Formats: sequence, C-alpha cells, structure tokens
Amino acid sequence: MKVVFERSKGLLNTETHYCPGCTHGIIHRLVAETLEEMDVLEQTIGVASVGCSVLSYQYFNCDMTQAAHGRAPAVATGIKRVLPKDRIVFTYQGDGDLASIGMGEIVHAAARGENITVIFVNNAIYGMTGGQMAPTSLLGQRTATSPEGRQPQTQGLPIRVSEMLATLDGASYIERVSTHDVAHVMKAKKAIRKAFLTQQEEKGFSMVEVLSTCPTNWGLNPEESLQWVKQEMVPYYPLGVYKDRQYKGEES
Amino acid sequence: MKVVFERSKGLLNTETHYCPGCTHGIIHRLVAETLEEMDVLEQTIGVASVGCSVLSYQYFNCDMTQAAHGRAPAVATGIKRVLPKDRIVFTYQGDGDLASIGMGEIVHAAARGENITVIFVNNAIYGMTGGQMAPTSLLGQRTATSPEGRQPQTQGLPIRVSEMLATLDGASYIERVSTHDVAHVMKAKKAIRKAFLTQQEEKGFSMVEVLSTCPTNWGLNPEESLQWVKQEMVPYYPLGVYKDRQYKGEES
Amino acid sequence: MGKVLMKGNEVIGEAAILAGCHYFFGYPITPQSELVAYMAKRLPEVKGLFLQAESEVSAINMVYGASSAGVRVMTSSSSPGFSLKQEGISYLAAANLPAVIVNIARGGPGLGNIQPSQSDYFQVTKGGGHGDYYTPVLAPSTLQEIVDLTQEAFRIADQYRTPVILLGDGMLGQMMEPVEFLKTDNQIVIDKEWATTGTKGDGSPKTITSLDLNDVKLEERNCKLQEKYKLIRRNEIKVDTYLMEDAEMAIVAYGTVARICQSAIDRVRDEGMKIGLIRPISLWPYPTDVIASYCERLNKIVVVEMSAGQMVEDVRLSVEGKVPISFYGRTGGIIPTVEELVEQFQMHGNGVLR
Amino acid sequence: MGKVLMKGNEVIGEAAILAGCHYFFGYPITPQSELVAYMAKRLPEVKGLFLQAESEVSAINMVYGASSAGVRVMTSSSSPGFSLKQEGISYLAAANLPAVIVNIARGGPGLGNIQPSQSDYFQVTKGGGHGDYYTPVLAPSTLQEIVDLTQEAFRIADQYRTPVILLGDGMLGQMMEPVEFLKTDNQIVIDKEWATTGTKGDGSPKTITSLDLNDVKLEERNCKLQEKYKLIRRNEIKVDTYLMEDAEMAIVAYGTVARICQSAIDRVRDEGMKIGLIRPISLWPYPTDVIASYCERLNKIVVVEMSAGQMVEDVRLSVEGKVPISFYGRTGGIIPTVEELVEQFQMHGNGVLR
Amino acid sequence: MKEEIIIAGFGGQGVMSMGQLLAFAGMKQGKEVSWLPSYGPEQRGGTANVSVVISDSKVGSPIIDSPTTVILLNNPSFEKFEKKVVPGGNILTNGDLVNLPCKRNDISLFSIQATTIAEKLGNHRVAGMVILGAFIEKTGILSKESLVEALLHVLGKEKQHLIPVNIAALESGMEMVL
Amino acid sequence: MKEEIIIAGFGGQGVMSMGQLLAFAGMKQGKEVSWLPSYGPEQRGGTANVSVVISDSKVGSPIIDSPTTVILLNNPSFEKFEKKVVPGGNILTNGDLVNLPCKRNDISLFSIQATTIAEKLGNHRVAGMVILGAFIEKTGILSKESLVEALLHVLGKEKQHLIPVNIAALESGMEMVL
Amino acid sequence: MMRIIIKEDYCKGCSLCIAFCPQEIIQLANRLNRNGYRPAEVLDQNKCTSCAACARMCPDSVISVFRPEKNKIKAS
Amino acid sequence: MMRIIIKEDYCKGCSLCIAFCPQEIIQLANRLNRNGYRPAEVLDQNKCTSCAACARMCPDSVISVFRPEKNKIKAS
Ligand SMILES: Cc1ncc(C[n+]2csc(CCOP(=O)(O)OP(=O)(O)O)c2C)c(N)n1
Ligand SMILES: Cc1ncc(C[n+]2csc(CCOP(=O)(O)OP(=O)(O)O)c2C)c(N)n1
Ligand code: SF4
Ligand code: SF4
Ligand code: SF4
Ligand code: SF4
Repeated sequence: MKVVFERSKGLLNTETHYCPGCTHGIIHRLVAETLEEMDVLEQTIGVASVGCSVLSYQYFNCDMTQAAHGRAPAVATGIKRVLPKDRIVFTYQGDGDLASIGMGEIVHAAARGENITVIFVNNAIYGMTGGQMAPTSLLGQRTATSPEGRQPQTQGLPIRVSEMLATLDGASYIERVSTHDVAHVMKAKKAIRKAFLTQQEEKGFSMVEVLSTCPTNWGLNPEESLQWVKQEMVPYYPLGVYKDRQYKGEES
Repeated sequence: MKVVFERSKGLLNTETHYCPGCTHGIIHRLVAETLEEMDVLEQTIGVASVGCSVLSYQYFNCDMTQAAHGRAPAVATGIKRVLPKDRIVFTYQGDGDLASIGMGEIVHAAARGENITVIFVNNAIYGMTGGQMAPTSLLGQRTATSPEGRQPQTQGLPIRVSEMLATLDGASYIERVSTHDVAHVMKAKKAIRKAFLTQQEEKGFSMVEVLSTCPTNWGLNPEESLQWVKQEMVPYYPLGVYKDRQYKGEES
Repeated sequence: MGKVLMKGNEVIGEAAILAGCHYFFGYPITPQSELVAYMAKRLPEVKGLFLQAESEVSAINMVYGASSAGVRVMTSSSSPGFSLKQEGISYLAAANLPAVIVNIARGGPGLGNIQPSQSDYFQVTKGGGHGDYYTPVLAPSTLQEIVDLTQEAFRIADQYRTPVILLGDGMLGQMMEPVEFLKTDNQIVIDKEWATTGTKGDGSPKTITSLDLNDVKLEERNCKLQEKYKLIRRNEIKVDTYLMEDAEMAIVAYGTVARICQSAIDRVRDEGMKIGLIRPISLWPYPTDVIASYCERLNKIVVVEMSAGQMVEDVRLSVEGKVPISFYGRTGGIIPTVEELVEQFQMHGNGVLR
Repeated sequence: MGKVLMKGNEVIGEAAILAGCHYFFGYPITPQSELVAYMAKRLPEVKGLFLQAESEVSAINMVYGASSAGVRVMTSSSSPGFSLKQEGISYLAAANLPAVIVNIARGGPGLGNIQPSQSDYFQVTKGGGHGDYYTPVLAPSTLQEIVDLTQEAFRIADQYRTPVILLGDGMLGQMMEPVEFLKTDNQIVIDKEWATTGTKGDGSPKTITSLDLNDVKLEERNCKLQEKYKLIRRNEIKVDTYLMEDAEMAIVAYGTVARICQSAIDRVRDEGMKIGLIRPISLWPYPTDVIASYCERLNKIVVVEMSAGQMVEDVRLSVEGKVPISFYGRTGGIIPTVEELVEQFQMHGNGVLR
Repeated sequence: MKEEIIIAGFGGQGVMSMGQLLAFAGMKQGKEVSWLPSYGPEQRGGTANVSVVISDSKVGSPIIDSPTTVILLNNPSFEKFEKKVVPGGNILTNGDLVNLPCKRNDISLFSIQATTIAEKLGNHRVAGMVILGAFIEKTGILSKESLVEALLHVLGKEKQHLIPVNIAALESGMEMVL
Repeated sequence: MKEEIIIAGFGGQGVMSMGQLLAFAGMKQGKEVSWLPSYGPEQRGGTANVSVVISDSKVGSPIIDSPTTVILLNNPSFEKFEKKVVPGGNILTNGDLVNLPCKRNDISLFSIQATTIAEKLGNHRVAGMVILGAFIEKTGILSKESLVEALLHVLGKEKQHLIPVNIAALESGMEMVL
Repeated sequence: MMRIIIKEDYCKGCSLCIAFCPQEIIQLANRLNRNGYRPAEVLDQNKCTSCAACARMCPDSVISVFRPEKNKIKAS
Repeated sequence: MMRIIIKEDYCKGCSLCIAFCPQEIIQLANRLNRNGYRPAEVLDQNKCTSCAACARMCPDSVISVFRPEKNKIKAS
C-alpha cells in the first residue's frame, strides 16, 4: 500500500483542544506539512499567540515560544534577529490577536520587512473568549459584543488586513486563502509554502491570511460554517495574492 | 486699512516653545483659522498628543485634553462618543506618536469610521526626544537612532500612513498636504477645512497628513528644511487626496 | 424589583448602570468577558454606549477621554489586560479624572490561567503605574456587595476626582447568587464644571493635562494629590468584621477567600476556638487602624490570600510586630477549601507557627 | 583603558556591551534617550543589533523573543514607558526568561515631567505587572556603580533566569562622571540549554510559555518561582553603609538622593552629630535584616526619597516599630538640596518629628 | 437544610443549565443559593461541572469540597467525583452514559436511564430533567412547583411549548426513586 | 580644593560643551568631577544651564545649591543665578550679552566682552573659550594645559584646525583677569 | 482492503470528512469514543478511491489514506 | 504707512518671512529680543504689496498684514 496521506511529522502525536470541525486544525496541518516538506522542522521556531491557538505549542513538532496577546510579531522579531539566518521563524495568530490588540506589532513587522512568516487565521470572531466581535467581523454579524449584529455607525467596518499591509513597502508576500473546500485547502497549502520560501530566501515579511471557521461561536455546524466562509466571508475578503514583491533590502 | 492677515482668534495670545522656523506653528495657525472660520471654537475639543506639540493645549483657543503617547485617537473617541453630536473633536499628532506607538489606535479609529478629525504632522523624525528615527524617516536619513542613515534591511521602510489608512472602509477623507511654500500652505488649509467639514457633516473619519519640518533635528536651517520637504519628502510622500468617500454609515 | 439570579460580572454591569454609568469601553478577557457582553446588550437599551476597544490600552484611554468630557464611565479587564492599563491609570490619577476600573483577576503571572486569584493585590494597591499615586480599591466578597460597592466606586470617583478600582476574581465574576438592586444616593451624578466639553457659554478654554514641565509645578500637583489621598484615607476606609468581639485569633482575608474563611471559622468556632475574621473591603485605603485596634487582645493573626502573600505586608505594617502573623496562601487559581482552612486555623490556634 | 568621562545613560550601554549584551530593543523617551542613541551607534560596531521598536510594549516583547532564543538582551525606558512594559515583565518573570530592563525614572504620575524622580519604587519592587512575581532591582548611585551593577544585573538575570531591573533617574542618566570599565566574571555568559533556538541536534521540541490552564500546574510554577525568590533573597542582597559604626541616627536613602544625603551627613557630622547612611543597592531583595540589625543602637531613622514616600514602607517592615521613623521627600522632579537635608537632619537629630 | 450539589459531564450536555434551574428554583423557594461553574480550556467538548449550594442559611463558600449530591453525566466525571460525595450522600447518574462500577457503599446510587426515558418522551434533550426529578424527589430540598417555575423562567416565552415534555420528564424522574 | 560652577545661557550658546570642557580637563588633571545638565522644554532656544563640580575629593552631590562660580551668558540667567553665588565667589558674564546691574558686592564680578574679543580673533564661536580662560586664571583650579588637552579631545580629528583660535581665545580670557 | 484508517480516539465527530467524501462512504458511529464524541467510521472501504478528500478536510488529522500499489485499476 | 506689523517679542528670527517675501524687504534686526532672538524687521513698508506671503509662512503668527482701503493703485 502506498501512503497517499498521513498525519504530518510536523505535528506532535496528540489530540487538540479545538472544537469539532474548527479549521484551526486544517491550518495546523498545512503549516506542519510545509515545514516537514521543506525539511526545516529542526531549525524552526514557532510563536504561538493568545487565542484558541494558544496551545499550538503543544501541537507543532518544533521549538515554540508563546507570546503575549497581540505581540507575536514582536516576539518573532526578537527571535529572528538574534539567531543565525538559517532559522525559520513564524507566528500563528488569530484575527483578534493580530488585527485588534496586535495591530501595531503586525504593521511594524511588515513595514520593517521583518523576515518572518505570519500565519493569520481570520475567523471573523474571538473564539477563545467566547465569541466576541473581532475587527474582522462582518457587518450585521451577531456576536457576544454585537448582539444586534455589527453596526457600521457604532462598531465600524471590518478591516481587510491583507489589503492594508500590502500598501507597506516592507511587505514582500501577502496572500489570502480559504479552507472552505478541498481545492481551497490545497491552494492554502501552496500559499503557506510560498510564504515560508520567501523567508528562507531572505526576501522579507510574508503573511498568509487564512479564512477559517468558528462553528462554536458562529452557532453553525462545521459544514454550515464552511458554507458561511464561502458565501459571506469570501465576498468581503477576496482571495488572492496581494503582494508578491520579493523585495530584497539591497535593491530599494 | 483693511486687514489682510492677522493672528487667528483660534490661537491664544502666547508665545510657543517651538524651535525657530518649525512648521508646527504654521499648522497650528491653519487649524485655528479653520475652527475660527467655521465658528466652532466654542464647541471644539482638541486632543494634544505627546511630541513637540504636547503643549498645544496652551496655544489653541478651545477646550483641550492632553493624551498619552500615541493614544490621542482613543481619547478623542472617548470624548466624541459621549458628547452631543455638535461637538467637534480633533487630534493633533506627530508621526512618532501616530505612526509608531499609536499605530493601533489610528488604524482602529479609522476603521471604526470614528467621526473625528486627525491632524497628522509628519516631519520624518521624533522632534521632542531629540531626533530619533520615526517610522516615517526616509531611507538613508541620519537620526540619533539611525546614525548611519536608515537602512532598509535593519530598520525597514518608511510607512505611508495616508495610503495605508485609505484602504480602510471606515475612513472617509484623507489627504496629504505640505507646508513648504505659500501655495502649499494655502492648499493645506483647504484640506484641513474639508476634514473638519467632513466631521461636521457626520461623515466619519477624516485625516490630513501635513508634511512638516524639524530644522533642529534635521540639522538644517528653516529655509533649507522647507527645501528638504519639497525635494526629499514629497517624492516619497506624494501629495493629494487619498480618500474622499464621504461615507455615511447607513449606506454600506 | 426583588431578587434576581445573576452572574457576578453581570451584576457589576447592572449596578454600574444603576449608578448612572452609561458608557463602557472594554476588551474581552476571561473571566470578565460576561461583563463586556452584558454591557454590549444593556447599554443601548438605556441609550448609553458600549464600545469594544481594540485593546486594553485603547480602552483605558477612551475612558480617559470620556471622563475628561464629564460622564460616568467604566472599563474592565483581568490581570494581563489590567497590566496594560497601568500607564493609563497613572494618567487618570495625575489628571484628576474619575473612572471605575474593574479587575476580575485570574491566575498569574504571565498568561497564567483563567481561575480566580488574588495575586494582583500589590499591583492595584501599591505599584501598578509610575509615579506617586493611589487608587481607591474596593473588594466585594458577595454578589450583593458588588451591587453596593460598584455604586460606591462611582461616588468616590466623582467626589475625589480619582480612578477607583473594583477588584474581584474569576469566582465572583462567574458565580451566580440572588441579588437585589436598590436605589441609593450614589446614583446622583454631580456636575463637573472642570470637564472639557467645549467652552460654549462658560468662558475661557479648559484643559485636562498631567504635564508639568516645571518641577515646582509638578511638586504642587503631587502635593495636592497627597492631600486628596489623606482625605480619602480619613473618610473612605471600609472593613467588615465577623465574630471579632471576643476573638483571640484573627483571620485577615478579603474578597472570595474571605467567604471561605468565614465558613471555616464557623466550623472552628464550633470546636470552641475564639476566632474571628477581619475583612478589609477597601484595600486602599487599608484599614490599618482597625486591625491595629485589635492587637492588644489578639495572640495570633493568620492572613489568608489566594496569592503567595501580598496583603500580608499591609497587615504587618498595621501590626508593627505587636502580634505574631502567619500567612497561608494558595496560588495558580486554586481556592483553598474549607477543610484545609479549618486545618490551618486549628494548627495556628495551637500556637504552632507555619 | 583608564577613566573616561561619559553620561550615565551611555555608561549603562557600554557596561552592557562589556557584559556581553549585544542586543538592545528600545524606544526613545527622555531622560533615557541617550542610551538608545548610544546603542544605535555602538552595537553595530560589535556586530550586535540595535532595533528601535514601535513602542515600549513591542520592545519588551522583542526582548521576550530574544531572551527565549538564549541571548543577553536589554531594553530601557522611563516611567510612562515603563508602565507600558508591565504585562511583558510579568510574562518574562513567569516564563523564567532573563533580561535586563532599565528604568531611568522621571517625575510622575501621568506625563509628569522629565526631571529625576524616585516615584517608581513601588512599581519596580512590588506592583507593576499582575501575579506573584518579583524582579531583582538594582539602584546605583554613581556612574562607576552603574558599570558594576549593569554587569551584575546580567549575571543575576542569567543565573536565576529572571528579568532584572536597573533603576536610575534623570540625574544619573544625564550627568557625566569619570568611569572605568573593568573586566569581571559577569561577562561570562552561561549556556542556555532551555532556549528555543531550533531543535537541531538536541532532541525534542522545547517550549517557552507562561500558560498553565491547570490550576495545580500553575501553582507548581508559582511555588518554583517563590523558591527562586527565596534563593535570591538569601544571596543577592546588596547594601552600602556610611559612617554607621557609631551612628545613633540613620538616614536610609538610595540612588541619586543617597549622594545628596551623604554630602549632608558629612556636614552634620562636622557638627558632632552621630549620623550615618544605610544605602540599599538592591531594592528587591530589600536589605531588611541589615536595617533591622542596627535597630538596637538607633534612636531615629530618617528615610529620604524623591517621592511622596514609598521605600519608607520597606524600612517600616524592616524595623517593625522598634525605632521611630521619619520621612522626608520631594516630588515632581525636585532633588532636595544639601542645605535642606542638613536642616532636616538637624531637626530630627534634636528629637523633633516631622 | 443544605444541599451541596455538583453536576458534571461533557461540555454541551447541559450541565450548566441544570445547575441554573436548581439555583433559580431554590431562590424562588426563598432559600439561599449559589451557582459556580468550572470549565476546561475547550470552548466546546471537554468536561465541565457546576457547583450549586441550596441552603436555609447564608452561603459561605460556593465551592463544594464534599458534595451531598453529585449528578454525573459521563464516565470521566464519575471517576473524578464518585469519591468526593459525603457518606450518606447521593450519586445520580445517567445510566445510558455512565457504566463504571461504583466503589462506594456508604452512599445512595441512582443510575437512571435518563436518555432512554427522554427519548421515549419524544425529546432526548430532557434527559437532564429526568435526573433533576429524581434529585428533588430523593432530597426533598426543592418542590416540583419551584422547579417548574424555574423552567418557565429559563425557557422564556419562545420555548413555552417545551414545558409539557419537561414536566413529564421531571415526573418520570421523580417516579424513578419513589 | 573644590569649585562648584554653574554655566547658564540660551540654548545653542554652547553652555553644555563649555561645562564638558571643564569637567574633562578636571578629570585629566586627576580631579574628581561631575557634570549635570538642565534643559527647558525647548529643543532649541529657551534657557539651559549646566552644573560642574571639580574637586580634590569625591563628589557627593552633583547638584549645586551655592556655586562658587557662575558663568552667565544672558540676562535671564543673570537674574536667576546672581543671587546664588557664595559670598566671595565669582560671577563671570559675557558683557556683550549681559547688561543688567549687579546687586551683589560680596562677590567678584567679571564682565568680559567675550563676543567682541572672539570676533576680533576671527570666530565668534570662541566667545565661550574667552570666558573659560578668565575662569581658570581667576580660580586656578585648572591648568591651561589640561583645558587644551580637553579641547583636543572634544574637537576631534576633523576640527583640529580650530585649535589655534581656541587657544588664542583662552589666552585672551586669561589676560582679562590678570 | 483498508484504504483509509480513522484514528478513532482523536476524532471529534465533526462530520467534515462525511461532507466531503465524494463516495459518501463515511458516517458517524453509534457509539461514543473516550472523549464523548461519535467517531467517524467507514461504511465500505472498497468503494474508497483514495482521493484523500476526507483526510484533507479533517481538522484533526485523524485519517490516513492508502492506495494499493501498482494497482492501476481504479476502484469503482 | 504700515502694511505689516511684526510682533517683535514673539519672533524667533527664523527668517522664513525673509525667504518668502517677494519684495525682499524684510531682514533680521541687529539686536536681540527678550528671548535672545534677532527679530525680523521691515526695511521699507512702502514697497510692501500686502501679499501676506511672509505672514502665511511665519510659524509664529508674528506678522499682521494690512492693505490701504479703497486704494486701487498697486504699490510699486
Ligand atoms: C492582554 C490580553 N487581553 C485579552 C486577553 C483575552 N483573550 C484571549 S484570546 C482572545 C481573542 C482571541 O481571538 P482570536 O485572536 O481571533 O483567536 P481565535 O480564538 O478566534 O482563534 C482574547 C481577547 C488576553 N489573554 N490577554
Ligand atoms: C509612553 C511614552 N513613550 C515615549 C515617550 C517619549 N516621547 C515623547 S515625544 C516622543 C516622540 C515625538 O515625536 P513625534 O510624534 O514625531 O512628534 P514631534 O516631536 O516630531 O513633533 C516620544 C517618543 C513618552 N512621553 N511616553
Ligand atoms: S472556539 Fe471557534 S476558533 Fe476556537 S477552537 Fe472552537 S471553533 Fe475553533
Ligand atoms: S524639535 Fe523639531 S519638531 Fe520640535 S519644535 Fe523643534 S523643529 Fe519643531
Ligand atoms: S473530519 Fe476528522 S474529526 Fe471530523 S468526523 Fe471526520 S475523522 Fe472525525
Ligand atoms: S517668519 Fe515669523 S518668526 Fe520667522 S523671522 Fe519672520 S516674523 Fe520672525
């Protein structure tokens, strides 16, 4: 029997605490497989953020540091800047973490052209704390802190992080992908690979925004959740490459 | 004799602590004149930030609150949200304040479509603390913390704040202007007026980025400084309107 | 309106609204998120405003803005988020701005966990932000007391123009108990002529600032602050005692753990031990004199905290060596059980020091 | 290399480099900005890295990252910026990460001013961030002492895996004095097998975290921290005394103000008063026992601070009522003059309490 | 009179709302009550438990070291809480989900096929009510009436149609321990 | 021997570097020294002063309450510091910039037209050196040689060509108080 | 012949594999695993084409997929 | 006739008015004001066209500009 698919060695052999059907798990797998395939697990340091993925340091088969809420890009900067250049450093952040409290850190990491890879899991809500509004929550979306649905007048409009960061000269590679079906999952994998390659080639800041689900706090079952990603999120958060500048510091 | 020009009533009758030739003074005047002309001085609350303009609360002839470094947009939000709608609230912030430590606050105020006006004074350096690199310092620019000139590999690339914020749906009016000669100063005034009108008409977030000088920390005399704005800054920070969406919450 | 069954976090919210606080700027963090959610739902109903800030730093600065505009305003967080508010709290104190800030504390340090803890005592009573300032700190131990103290907090904040901290923990925040909301004087909001609301009709520009580049001026500001603190120390000490009339041994405990202590004391009393409870309600100003006043009669004080020992310093400062003091603490979010406290009290009652 | 004339802020930088610290993440703030500028110039010369962070919050978290990768690393700020680092410091402490954090304190609270002050004492020694943690705090009073203590700070940080705070103020940061840089053992950097540098060649993944969702686990972490603190309390107390051999009255003061006190003591001694100085160098752990050991002989202690009275609590905790204590403080960035201290000491020497 | 009850099970099994019903009913009956939840890190799944005190006098500690009754809805909870019950106390389990042998002989064990019964009543979600019925019948701490009042309150206007089946479940549970 | 010197003037007049020269020269001469600046809020303009202690014994407080010498470069500084000098101390002013009458008669006042002299020497920027020359001649705390050594150090390689004019200024200043 | 193996203990019964299996041969078992979830189970291994859609959509990396070697004939 | 008035005490001698005066009639005085700056002064008020360029570029709002009323003849 030929192995068509098996659990990545980039994942430790352990159960996760994620809710049934939460696509955090798929994204973990994609990152793990990429690192495994690039054969860099032994030289990778991951930075777990605060959110449902806070425990990701128990799941990835590489060195991991856990960062304060929103500060993963700063922590990753500290790690990347002091270690030999062959080290691969990535952050794994939710949208509350990255786009709300961590906005300053992500913008500046991108502007600095920090040679790290950011896996940005956008599920349009705060998962871990029980379903509050995120900066990425859609208009009209009901959450614990927008019980009547997000209103533009009071709560403002969702932030398209990839588009925003793409305006920064320091950012080299930015793509938005989704996990709502097999084809998109495979595309997501390619993007993640490209991001890590960008780092390996020392081309600067790379980020993949992955549209993800939160069945629990959306109040939908896992399958409905994927539909919601496709029908509600993708239109507001168009998929695609937002930056592929392959910037090398020297050239500018 | 007809009065062609006199000191605005929007300014208190007092000397400023600004260095000779520093264009903070011009920008103060423009804001003061606008508020005077719109006849809203009595219903305006300004928010002074931390930077050379920290003492601007001693100069403007309207109620003023002094905010912590970088947090002026949050403070302005607090003020605007609790007062009657006819109140005009503005922040006056330097580039260190707004684009470095205050990045999270400004992005989110813009994303929320916060109905305030931001006067963003970009002088490509930290003035008050003695000339350190700002996120807006140009490549190659020598500062106290980039003694060899700003290097993209270590210190990243300057942030074009107006372009970046313009990607946000919540932002209604964003323009970049300059103070390097009479014509541009007059244009700057128009932009500032437009920004305050945007607020008065309850159309949401408005910001004017004003290119400004810091003769002291640039090591140039005031006149050379204006030349430097024209020749070095304007090319990297193109002038113009970046957003004029006149967004009304209801429409989206 | 009679008794209702509510979660502690929600009780805080409802009590704040009752106290005329219609503005809340918050950021989610367990175990206080129910308060944020409650305000999001309730405030629009009273034509108030709930706004979720982008961070705790931003939230406290929104509070600074709202307070400078003269309204009653609140924010809340839990330990790590509370740490982020320190600069802002120092600014509020320095600028003489009233506000109520809730800390539903959790296990620390660092990310810690989400269980109840009292290990932020030092932060809220001594350290926290930079500079010479204090904030009144109120520590309820039942949900009914939350109703009262939340309103008191607003009264104190306005009266002295100071930020006030309401300190709870995950247990108080997430448990339910029947509570009753009664009208009190604390709901009367005084006029704030100092607020920056626009000069319209009231003369020359007003400013709110905490900057005094001149050292003499800044010393003056500090002296005024210290005078204010003296006044608060004189007027606003709150403390509860239980069975202290004839006690020879006193337990000193506050908040959540004081409840457990009370149950344990009941049991030990049954065995004939003369034991009582001193429960500081205001942690700053601290009921130093009340504790000192018992010294003569006591031959032992046991301080119990859900921390490695923080309030115990204030007890030692109160007692100044006159009574031997022992400390019993649990950390990491563990709430001591009645059984283990009974054991501790018995042990110390027998004159055995830990 | 002989003596050189340097600013205190620069001395910190050079001493750090001498101690093998080649990484610095900073953010400008007066009166510590010279340190940032110095590192920006010097670190590239030693093939190290200076990075200006976007904020103090970011800087402390970059330090967290660099430290977790195993290098000696430093950051610095002044009071308001230091407040912003509190969450990060709590994280460093909880995750057992070594780092040296400099606070060149200024007048507070709030924005305050840029003059020297000691009003962050509580923040650095007790409160600060959330949770039960302490950080060793070293407080030099001369520039030469900065050279030594900066290096000590790195030694302590690595040895105990803890953040260490170097506390100065605007006067120490901005004055110049001749200093000499000597090699010491503190320059020896020990191997950090716990660092997350990639697993290459050394087995299974390592993690750095401060999260323990399980309360029993978090209590274990806290117990280990407390054991570490006990050890530090035992080994790392530093204190200096001046003319205490026959003193009947002791001045307790640290840092900048201790220098002024010393000059004042010299003058008062000339008048025949038996007065001496106890100068705590480590503010945490505090030299409680040393102070207590003088109690028998003293009939008066005067604590002098550039604050409204913070360290005085630690003196009271040391003395436990055995000697009357007076406090003299200036705030707002005012440094007391020798003259006014002489007057104070004379007054208290005559048995007059303030 | 005082009952200290712990209800435990997987997240999603309705543990918290069962506790809430008891506390609410207790309050309505004029008793002092407290309700204290305890969750794992998981948002969904994992295990959860709630402590409810119902007492004639003021509730000191809402934390229960030695419950007088435990209601257990899965095997892990059974393993964890079986040993904590006071001698003479009650263990109520959903026998459809808990199948471990009981090691205690100083307590009363009621293993109720609550899911089966609930399904028979036409709604598997009322399994919890079956057990609560057994609980009030056994302990006598709460009347059926106050529990029904609590139900009315908790279900709210929109779900009034579920009242009958819930009452039926309650009654079946009460009968189980007669 | 101990000199406690305050130098004060407008920002930009070179107050800080004059102080630095003194401190450096003092150190080179084997003395204990300290240098302590004090600024206003202005980055440029405004007033600034520096306190320099040069002493044979360890410097306790670098802060000077009662200076033995003050060097004053503008009228506001004169107003502020005139009264602080110890009886018997020195006040040195740049007479081109300070024109207020002196109210003290228990001190030595030296009003030197330093700018005029400097301009005669061909570089108005060396006015400060003229005054420092007068200072060392008057107090004897520092030798001319150590001040020149300090100059060499402070000016650095690139500005060596300025040494002669600075020395000339120093010497004119020394002559002024002979 | 086992084409897919489901590590039952790790399964959370989310049903995504079921939703994405083109052959519709996965279902939730009628028992609970040790975590209280009804795990996925395969109805008919022979109908499996080893397309790995289930595995790729499984958030918990529960499923391994195999293909008979040198077997060029596609299963049904 | 005074076309422009310079509030000397507020002037910082930055010279921007000088740089932008199309008539080149402003210069720095040879004295210091109370803040130690050489203030701007006007050489020849008659040459002033009241264009207000100086005033608009003055960072310190030091300059007021007037125009003779009903005087349709441009100066110079
Ligand atoms: C300083 C601080 N503030 C708030 C929190 C509470 N908190 C934990 S996770 C989280 C949000 C997580 O949401 P997101 O980043 O979207 O990740 P998700 O859980 O949805 O994967 C928050 C606010 C915290 N731990 N620390
Ligand atoms: C929390 C905090 N960090 C740092 C500072 C120090 N600080 C004061 S002003 C300033 C930068 C000002 O630069 P900018 O905003 O560009 O304004 P400018 O002075 O150039 O007008 C800094 C870093 C502070 N006061 N507070
Ligand atoms: S709460 Fe949402 S994001 Fe978090 S694990 Fe559950 S489904 Fe995933
Ligand atoms: S330092 Fe620069 S920005 Fe500040 S007042 Fe002077 S010239 Fe203007
Ligand atoms: S997708 Fe995975 S976790 Fe979900 S039911 Fe299938 S095998 Fe189980
Ligand atoms: S522009 Fe203004 S401040 Fe500058 S020299 Fe002219 S009048 Fe003076």
